[in-house]
Amino acid sequence: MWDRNQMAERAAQELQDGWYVNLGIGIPTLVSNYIPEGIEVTLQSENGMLGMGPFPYEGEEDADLINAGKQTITELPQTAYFDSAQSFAMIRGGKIAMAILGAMEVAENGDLANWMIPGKLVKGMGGAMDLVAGVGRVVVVMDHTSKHGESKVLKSCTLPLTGKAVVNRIITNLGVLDVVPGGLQIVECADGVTEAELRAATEATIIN
Amino acid sequence: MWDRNQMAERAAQELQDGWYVNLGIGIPTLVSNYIPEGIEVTLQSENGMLGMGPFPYEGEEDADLINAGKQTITELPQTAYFDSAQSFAMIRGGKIAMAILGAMEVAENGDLANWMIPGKLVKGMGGAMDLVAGVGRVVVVMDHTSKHGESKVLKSCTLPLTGKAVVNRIITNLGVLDVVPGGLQIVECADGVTEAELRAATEATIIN
Amino acid sequence: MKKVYPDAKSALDGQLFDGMLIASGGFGLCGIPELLIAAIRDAGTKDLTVASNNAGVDGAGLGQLLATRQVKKMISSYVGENAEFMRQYLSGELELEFNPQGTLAERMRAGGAGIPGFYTKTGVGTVIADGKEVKNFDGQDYILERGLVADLSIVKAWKADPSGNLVFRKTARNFNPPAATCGRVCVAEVEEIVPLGSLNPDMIHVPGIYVHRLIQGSHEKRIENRTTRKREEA
Amino acid sequence: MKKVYPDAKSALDGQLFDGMLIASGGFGLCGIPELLIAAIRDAGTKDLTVASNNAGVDGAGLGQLLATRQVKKMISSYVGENAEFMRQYLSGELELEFNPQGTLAERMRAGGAGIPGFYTKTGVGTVIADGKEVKNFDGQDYILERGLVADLSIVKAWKADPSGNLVFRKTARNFNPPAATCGRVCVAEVEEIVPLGSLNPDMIHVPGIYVHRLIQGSHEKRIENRTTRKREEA
Repeated sequence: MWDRNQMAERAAQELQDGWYVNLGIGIPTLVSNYIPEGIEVTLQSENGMLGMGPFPYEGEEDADLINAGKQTITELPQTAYFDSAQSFAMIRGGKIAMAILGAMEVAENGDLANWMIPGKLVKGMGGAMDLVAGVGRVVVVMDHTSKHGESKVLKSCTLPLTGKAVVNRIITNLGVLDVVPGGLQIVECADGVTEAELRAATEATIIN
Repeated sequence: MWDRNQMAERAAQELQDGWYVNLGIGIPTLVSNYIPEGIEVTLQSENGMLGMGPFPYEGEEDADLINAGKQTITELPQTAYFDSAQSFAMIRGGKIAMAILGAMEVAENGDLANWMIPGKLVKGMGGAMDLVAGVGRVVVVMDHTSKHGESKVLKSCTLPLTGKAVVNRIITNLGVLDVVPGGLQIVECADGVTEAELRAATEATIIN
Repeated sequence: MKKVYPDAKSALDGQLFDGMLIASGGFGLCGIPELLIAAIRDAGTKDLTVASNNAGVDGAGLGQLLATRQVKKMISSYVGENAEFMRQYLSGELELEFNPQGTLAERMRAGGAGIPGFYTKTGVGTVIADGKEVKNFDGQDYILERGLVADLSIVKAWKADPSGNLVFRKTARNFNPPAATCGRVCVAEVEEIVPLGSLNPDMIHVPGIYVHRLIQGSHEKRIENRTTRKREEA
Repeated sequence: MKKVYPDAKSALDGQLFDGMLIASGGFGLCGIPELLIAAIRDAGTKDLTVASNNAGVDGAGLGQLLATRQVKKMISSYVGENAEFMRQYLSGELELEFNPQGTLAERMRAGGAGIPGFYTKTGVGTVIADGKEVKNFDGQDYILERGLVADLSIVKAWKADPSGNLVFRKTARNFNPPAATCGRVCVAEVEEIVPLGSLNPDMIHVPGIYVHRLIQGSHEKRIENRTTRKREEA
């Protein structure tokens, strides 16, 4: 079974040289710690920046320089700033090769739910709906099951959708699955996880 | 009867302090020579500039600094440059208070034709269709009649339209007319022109 | 035509009325027009609809107008980080229209650009599409979203010249340019008004045509999530 | 991922095919990618559709591709100043789709921004509206215009860094930014490639994400209408 950092490290294998990538909040943010040698990626922050750098040194925080999670960050030599309309123009326009996002639920047809639990606290979708609709490839990173042991990889989502048929690949603590015609396809199992265990934890149809 | 410069001078009386204005090619360009004392206007050039300055001194022409007529110009202390999408965003968005344009024909309902003569040379509408659709007020400056003595102020246009019901005021060599419900209203006659002469040269319905 | 006003109160004079729609720049607490928001709070204008990506935090940003219950409705993409907001929303005192972040930004840009409607893939097949026209282009479905035109825009910039040309700094730019364009009137709060001619005309983020009134002023720039690394990590 | 190529020919290698749609920046002869146009001429690619505000003049700009009859169709707002263009058009050898200038710029911007269609007042009640959907918003009619996505964009900038960030100079910016965004591939010709980190990140006109390939090169900048005033007039 993979921990948070191992999931991030596995997700980092999805990156290709020269890609522009958007990383969501949570585990996806950790992906930037595991970018493979020789692979150069440029991180987009949807609040208006390409070329997001690491957190600043203590004392060098700049209130005018934050990421989409409102965290203080730094710039890089290739950084460009732009406004929110331009930022989502590039997202909606398919210029971002990949988004790596967290999720509450994913369905076997690629439906994604990650923004709202009706009746509970409603924070909003932020840029997630634009990202899943616009970017070239959507990779979800999340725990395979809920705290109560229920599968989050479902036949169909129960929560309000962020996007319909938008997910390409799911990376969980138990393994990696691709959304393909007819259901999900197991790509690999996490260290120490058997295929049987992966199948048992998955409500969605697995076709291989 | 007004000459070109007098028409431009009369058109300059339309300007109000603080306005952003777009001047078309030809007589409208001359309007900038007659901006009244105490009136500050900012000229927009639709190829991507606010704050258009006068022609450069000989030897100081810059190929990267032209107006929409492709003439070399200069910048001013308040100048801002932007791209064509932004330029027409401000035009379409109603941020330009007034456009002063030339015309081939104007009709009593405010229809304007100034971009095309079928069967003859077709150069294109450039930015004229966007301007007449978007700006706050459209003032046309033109000769009242054609070289053959035919009225250019018509009941309805015979040429393909640039815009439908878009003209607010017409300034010609014979006088000034406003487009109002039901037809045109004489605002004033040019020096030495009688109202009878103005009416005789006008095909459109005059309601006063 | 003087655009420069001495303070936020005078810059908003005559521009506020109950029930109006205000568009505000800012992302979280970054690049928000804090002084203008405070002046609207002091003016007591009621039943506001506010289009802003976020709703501030308790006591800062638009949180100031929520505390005084001046806001009837928010149009936002993300409203976490504000307990008073949640209380009012859950009790039904406050309306909330969620817009995907890119849709909200584009609605402002479109409103300012004379575009009353545009089609987007964002939100197709979700609750966001409910009640909206769906049109198929080249085999793919898109939904119709409306341009947003506000009675007033309030924005925060870094520098301005007296003609209203605005320049922003780093990610404090965010929603400010699209918000500036979509207001029938736009009031800008800037850190520094520089002399005419001292801004590079190639480097203006918002041309002065969009900006009707200007104030210079400063407020504390708060940081929501202070994240750092230690020097040893370098 | 190296974006910098030694010359126009190598930068276009593999990107050209007969019948393709090319979007080009430039207004008149100002800010046109002259070296890239010459390389397309030399490549002999045929049956091109070219979206560009103007069609160049005889022998310069897109006039180079008209002379060789490589262009099947132009999408433009203004095509005066080109005798060979007129000859081909009037003889039926060349198709021409007139777009109002602002509609053309917005179609490119929309295509690059994932917006397949938008509504505009421009052209309502004229031949431009023929065959287009009309929709009424708030009592006013608008026509539906389509986003334009090109197989290739060619643009001219002043400076670039190796990551493809572009900066333009004065009115040579014009259609270049919207054209850059609407191409599946964008090749930029710049006067100077500066080291990474030497451009101000607040002052990038086109972020590098839009630019796939870059060349540095220079060509004569021609002036169409040289207008001046005499020193005595000052």
